[in-house]
Amino acid sequence: MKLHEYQSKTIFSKYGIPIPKGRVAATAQEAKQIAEELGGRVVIKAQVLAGGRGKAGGVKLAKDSAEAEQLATQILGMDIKGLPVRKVLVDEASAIDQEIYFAITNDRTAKKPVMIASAAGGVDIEEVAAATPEKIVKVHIDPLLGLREYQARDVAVAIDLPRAYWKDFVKIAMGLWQVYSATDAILAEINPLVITKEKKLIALDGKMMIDDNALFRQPDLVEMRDTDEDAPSEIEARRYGLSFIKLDGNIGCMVNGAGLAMTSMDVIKLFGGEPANFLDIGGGAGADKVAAGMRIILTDPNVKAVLFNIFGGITRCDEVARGILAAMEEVKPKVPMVVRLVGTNAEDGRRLLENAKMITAETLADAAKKSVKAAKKRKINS
Amino acid sequence: MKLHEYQSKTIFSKYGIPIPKGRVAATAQEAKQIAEELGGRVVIKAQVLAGGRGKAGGVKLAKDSAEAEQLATQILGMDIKGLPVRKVLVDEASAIDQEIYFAITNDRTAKKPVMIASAAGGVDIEEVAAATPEKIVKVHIDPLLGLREYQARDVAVAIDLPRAYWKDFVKIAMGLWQVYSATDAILAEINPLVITKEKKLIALDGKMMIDDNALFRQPDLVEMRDTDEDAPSEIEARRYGLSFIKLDGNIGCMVNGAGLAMTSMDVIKLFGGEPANFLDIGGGAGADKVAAGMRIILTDPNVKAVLFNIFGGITRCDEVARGILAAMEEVKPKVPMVVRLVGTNAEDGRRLLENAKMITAETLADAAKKSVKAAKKRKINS
Amino acid sequence: MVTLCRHKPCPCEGTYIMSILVDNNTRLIVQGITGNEGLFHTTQMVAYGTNVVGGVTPGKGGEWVLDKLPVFDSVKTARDATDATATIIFVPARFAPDAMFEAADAGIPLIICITEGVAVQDMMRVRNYLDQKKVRLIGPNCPGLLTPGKAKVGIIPGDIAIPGNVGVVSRSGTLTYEVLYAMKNLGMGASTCVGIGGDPVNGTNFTDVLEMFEHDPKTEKVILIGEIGGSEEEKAAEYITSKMTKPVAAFIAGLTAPPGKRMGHAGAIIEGGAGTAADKIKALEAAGVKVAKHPEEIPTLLM
Amino acid sequence: MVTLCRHKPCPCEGTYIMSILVDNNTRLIVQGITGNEGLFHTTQMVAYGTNVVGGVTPGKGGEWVLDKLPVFDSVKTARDATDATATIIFVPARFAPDAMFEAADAGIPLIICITEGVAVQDMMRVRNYLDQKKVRLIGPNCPGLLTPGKAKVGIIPGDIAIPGNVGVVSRSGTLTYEVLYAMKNLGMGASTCVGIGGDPVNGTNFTDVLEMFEHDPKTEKVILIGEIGGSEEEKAAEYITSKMTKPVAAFIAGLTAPPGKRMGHAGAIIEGGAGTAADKIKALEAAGVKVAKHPEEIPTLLM
Repeated sequence: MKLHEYQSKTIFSKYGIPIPKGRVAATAQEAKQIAEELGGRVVIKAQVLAGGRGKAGGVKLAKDSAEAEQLATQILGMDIKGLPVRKVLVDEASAIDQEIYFAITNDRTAKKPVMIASAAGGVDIEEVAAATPEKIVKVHIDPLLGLREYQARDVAVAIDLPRAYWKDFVKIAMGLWQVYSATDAILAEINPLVITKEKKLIALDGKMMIDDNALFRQPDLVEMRDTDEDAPSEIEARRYGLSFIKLDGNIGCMVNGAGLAMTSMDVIKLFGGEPANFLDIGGGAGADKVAAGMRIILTDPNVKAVLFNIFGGITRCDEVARGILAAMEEVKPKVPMVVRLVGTNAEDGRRLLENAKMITAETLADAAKKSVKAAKKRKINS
Repeated sequence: MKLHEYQSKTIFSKYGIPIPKGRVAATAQEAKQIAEELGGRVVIKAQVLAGGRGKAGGVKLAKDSAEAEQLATQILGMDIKGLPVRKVLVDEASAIDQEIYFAITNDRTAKKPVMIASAAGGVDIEEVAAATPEKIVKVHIDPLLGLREYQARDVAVAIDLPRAYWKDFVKIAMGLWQVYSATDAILAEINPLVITKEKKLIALDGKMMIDDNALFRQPDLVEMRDTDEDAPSEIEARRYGLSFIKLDGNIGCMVNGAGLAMTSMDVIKLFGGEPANFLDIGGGAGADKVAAGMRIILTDPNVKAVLFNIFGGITRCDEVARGILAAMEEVKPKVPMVVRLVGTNAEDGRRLLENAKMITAETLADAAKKSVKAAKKRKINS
Repeated sequence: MVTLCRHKPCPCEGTYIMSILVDNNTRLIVQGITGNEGLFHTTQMVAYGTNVVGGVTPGKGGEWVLDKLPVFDSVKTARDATDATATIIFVPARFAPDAMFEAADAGIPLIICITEGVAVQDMMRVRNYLDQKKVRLIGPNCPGLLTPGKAKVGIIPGDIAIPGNVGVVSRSGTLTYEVLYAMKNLGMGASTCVGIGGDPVNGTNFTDVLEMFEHDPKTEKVILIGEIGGSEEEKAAEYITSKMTKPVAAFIAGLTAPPGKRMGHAGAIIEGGAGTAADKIKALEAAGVKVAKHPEEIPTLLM
Repeated sequence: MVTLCRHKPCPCEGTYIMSILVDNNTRLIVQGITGNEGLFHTTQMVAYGTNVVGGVTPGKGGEWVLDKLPVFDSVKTARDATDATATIIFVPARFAPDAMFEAADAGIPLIICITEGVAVQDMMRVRNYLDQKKVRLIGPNCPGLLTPGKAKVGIIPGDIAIPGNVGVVSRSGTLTYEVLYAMKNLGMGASTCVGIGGDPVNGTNFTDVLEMFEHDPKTEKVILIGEIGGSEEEKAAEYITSKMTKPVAAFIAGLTAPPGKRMGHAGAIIEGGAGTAADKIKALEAAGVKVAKHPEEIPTLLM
C-alpha cells in the first residue's frame, strides 16, 4: 500500500523528522488560503500515487497566494499517468543548497533492512545509481538490534556531509528508522533531503510503502488508504481477497497461484494471444471467490474469451466448478470459456461442468491454444 | 530506585495489566472518600518502600467507608521498619481463588531477562522457592528479540494455570514485558497475581525497581522518586554523586572505589572496630566531592574517628587532600583523622596534609588499626 | 532420526539435513494441526505415508487427531514427547512468526512454513534469529517438500509425482504441480521436490537447494522453476556455473507480467536491473541451463 | 597482531586471545580519545609503552592527539587505517553501548570498556550481540588490563606492579591496586592483571580468566579478588575444583557490608542463597583456595 507524499511527511514529522510547513488542499480556494497563511513563496504539488509527477508538470512554484490559487486550479485539473489529481500539497518554498537521497527499505538478498543514501539526491538518483554506483552508500541494519547511531554517522561520513549536519542527520536517520519500524514499511524514502540556504536539513519530499501483510496491526494506516486511484475492478478483487491486475489483452484468465497465473499469461502470449488480466484466486478458494473473479473478468468489454486453469492442491476443483456455475447463472457470459482442471477433485469438477457448454483442455498449452483460437474467432464474428 | 505499589500498578495499568479499582490517599478523609466512591469492602494498604508491611499490620480490610477512615488513620500513624507511612492505597477488595507469583527481572548469570512464575504466589513465595524449587518456573527472554507469546503460554502451562486463563495471562505477560522494557526496570513483580472468585486475573500487588543508570532516559520516573524515605545524608550524598550508606559503628570511612570501601570496612572490623558508614567517592573525585563526603560523615554524632583510604588511579591524591583541607576549614572536625594516600600524586597529597594534624598510615591494615585505636581513645575521653 | 549430511568434507558444514531434507526417517509434527488446513493436510500427509508423530495447538493439548496423533500445547512438549525432527506450520499469518520462533527455540532443526502472507519485517527477524540458531527454514508461502514414495511434507498433491532421479526446486506453488504432473506424464520421476516459496524474505533459497542436489547421490538432474522479482535465479546461475556438475533445466514465469508496483527509487537501487524474466533466462542460459518456453516442455529438455 | 590461543585442543575454541589478552603485539585504539579521561589515560598508556595506534571521536576525525596519534570519526575507519587489534572505551555511560556495538561491528576482537554506570538492559543486549559475533569484552566498569612491562590497557597505575608469574583477576578497581601494590612490596610480580569489573552484566567473567591463566605458560599462580553479590565466585570455585592445576589465593570484599537493597522476591529466587561474602569464602576454601583476611595478606598465601 502506497502513501501520498503529504501522508508520508505527516508521519515523518511525528517521529521528529523536519518537514516544510504546509498542508494539503482539495480545492484551489483552500490552496490559496494555505498559501496566505504560509506567506511568501509556496510550492504546489500534485498528490497522486504515481512517479514522475514533476516532469508531468504536477509540481509548480507560486510567488504568492494568487498565483498559488491559479496553479492549484491548473494542477487539480490534471491527469498524471492516467490518475486524476484530487489533492495538492501546499508547502512553503525552500531555498536549496544541496539535495540528498536517503531511504530505508528491505534488502531481500541480505534479509535485512538497509539504509541507502547519496549526496547526489533528487529525481535523477536512479541514473546516479546506474552510472556511478560508488556515489550510493548502503548500510545494513540488524533487524533484531535496530539502527544504531554510529551507523547513521557512518552514512553521514560516507556521503561527505559537512560535520555541522551530522547531529541533525543522525536524528533524522533514527527518526526514519522508527517510521519504518512502527509502520511496517517496506519503503521509507526522503528524496530530496535538502540542506537549505539557512543551513537546515529538511525532508522536502517523502514516499512510503506499507507491507500489505502487516496491515492487520496498522489500523491507522488502513484508514489512510486512498482507493480513489485504484481501478474499480481491483478494489472489488481486494474485497474478495483476490489478486487482480487489469491488462490490455482480450483473453481473461482465472488461475490458482501467482506463478501459475503468470505462466498461463506467458503461454497465452506464446501461442499468439494477449491476456486481459492477471488473476490469482489463491489457495483454497471457494465457490464465492471464483464467482467474484469471474464477474470481475467479464466486466471488461475487451474480453473475448476466458481461460480457467486450475491445478487443484489446497484448491478443490469441484469447488471451483461450483463457483463457475454460480457465476454463469448470474452474469450469463457470452464469450467462450476454456476450462482446464487437474489435481484435487478434478474428476468431480469436470463432471459438474459437463453440461455447461465449456471448451475443455487437457494441458495448459492445449488450453492456451484453444482460448487464443476462441478469442480470434470471436473477434471475427463480433 | 524503588517505586511504590500505587506507582507500579499505575504503570501496569498503562500497559494493559488489569489492577483493582482504587486510588492513593494522604489523609484518612481522602481514604474515606475513595472508599465511598468504590462502595463495598476496600483494602487499606500502607505505601512504604519496605517489605513485610502486611506482617507489620500495614494492610487492613475495611467493610465500609467509615471503617476505611478509621483504619487509614491508624495506618497513616504507623512506622514500618523505621519508615513513617505517609500514604495509603485504597483498593476495592477482591475475592480470591488463587494467588500466583509472576515477575520479570534480570538474571545476571544468564545475562538475560527472566520470567519467574509460581502457582504458589503470595508473601511466602521465597519459602516456596527454597523448600520446593520445582514449584518455581523460570523462562529466559532473548534481550534482542523480546518476549514472545509462546513463552508466556509455556509459563501458563508450567504453573498449571487452567486453560480458560491462558489468553489473559499471555496479555498480562506481554504487558509486563513492555513495562519492564519501557521503564528500564530491574524488577517488575506482580505478587499476588490473583484469580478472583469472578474468574478474572488481576494484579493485586505490584513492585518495581528501576535501574538508576538508566534514569537519564526516564524523566517521568525520576519525578516519581520518593525521597521522603531516604536518610537525609543519603539524599545529600546522591546530590554529589557519592555512594553512601549509613551504618551503626563509630569509625567514619571515606574511600575511592566500592570494593576498596567494603574492604576498608572489613579491615576495620577485623581489627576490632565498627564502621559508621560505607562511602565510595568514586573514580576521579575532585575536591568538592571529597568535602561533601566529609561533611556527610561528620554530621553523624556517633563518629569518633575518620579513616581516609585513597588509592590514587583516576583519582588524584592531591585533589583529595585539597578536598579534605577545604572541608576541615568549613566543619572544623573534632575527631581524629587517619589518612592513607597511595598511588597517583600521593606525594603531593601527603605534602598538602603535612600541617593538618592528621594521623598518617602506610598500609590499609596500619590505617585501620590506627583508626580503631583513635576511636577507642576518643570514646574513653568523651 | 534425520539423516545428516555425510559428505567429507561436508559442504554444508553440518548445518542442514540431507538427501534431501525429508524421507521415511523424518518424524514430523504439525503446528496448527487442529485448524482446517492443518487437519486436511495432515490427513493427506498421513495417507501418503509420511511419519507424522503429533501436532501442536495451544489450548488443545491432550486431544487426539485422526485417532492416533497426540496434540500438544507447545512445540517443546511435542518435541520432548515425540522426538520430532521436523515441523510443518499451518497457522494464520499473524501467528506464523511466533510459530517459527517457538519451533527454533524447541530445537527442531527443520521448519517448513506453508503459511502465506507473513509480514516481511517479521520474516527478517525470524530469518536472522533462525540463522543464529542454525535452524533450516523452508518457506514461508511455499507448498513444502515431496520426496515421492517416501514423504510428503506440505501440500503438493502426492499423486502427481513418481519417484525418480530429478531434483525439483521452485519458488512457485501450483506451477510446481504443473511441472511434476508433466514429468509424471512422461514417466519422469523426482528425487525430492522442494518448494522454497515466493516471499521476498524466506528461509532456504535456490542456491542452498542446488547445493543439496549436487551432493545428493539420488539426484542426477535438476529442474529449477523461478519467477520474476529478486535475484535468486541470477545467484543460482552463478552457482551452476561455478560448482554444479549435474544438468539443470529451468522455467521462469512472468515474461509477460507487467512491471510490478515500483518500490520508489530504493527498489531500483537495491534490486539493480535484475528481476525481469528476460534477465533471469539470459543468466541461466549463460550458465548452460536449458530454459523451457512453457512448463510442459521442461522435462523434455532433460531427456 | 594479537597472539591467538595455540593450545591443541584449543580450550577456548578460538574465541579468545591468549597469554593473556594483551602484550606488546597489541595494537590499541581509544574510543573517546579526545575526552578528559580518554586523553589522560591515553597519555599514561603511551608513557607505559602500550602500542596505542590511534583513537576515535566522532566529529574529530583528522585531528591528532599527543602529536602522533590520529583521531578517526568511526571505529571502522580507525581499524582500516591502523589494523587495531583491541579497543578501549572511555565514553560517557549513555554512549557506551553504541561504542561497544560499533567496535564489534568493525571487527575488533577485544573490547575493554572502562565506563561506569552503563544501564543493565543495554548491557544485556550488548553482551548477547557480542556473543553472536564472538567478540571478547572486558568490563564495563572495570580498570582494564595490565601486563606489567609490556602493556597497560586501562587505568591501573603502571608503577604499582612488576612483571612476574602471578595472574591476577578482580571484580574490583582500587582494591586490585591495593593487592598489586602489596605484591610489589613483597617483590612478587604479575603475569597479567585482569579487572573484569563489578557490574551485574558484563563481558568476561572469573571462570573465563581462570581458564586463560590455567593455559598460560607465563602464569604459575593466581590471585582472585571477589566481592559480595552474584555467583561468579562460586562458579570460579567449581572451575578451580574441576579443572585448575595452578594454586589460587583469594580475597572477598564485603564481609561486613549490610545486605543490599533487596530486589523484591525475584532477587532472592534468582540469586538463591548465594551472594554473601561468607558463602563465597566457604565455596572457595572448599575448592582448596587460600582466602586472605585482608588484602595485604593475599600475596603471602602464595609464597
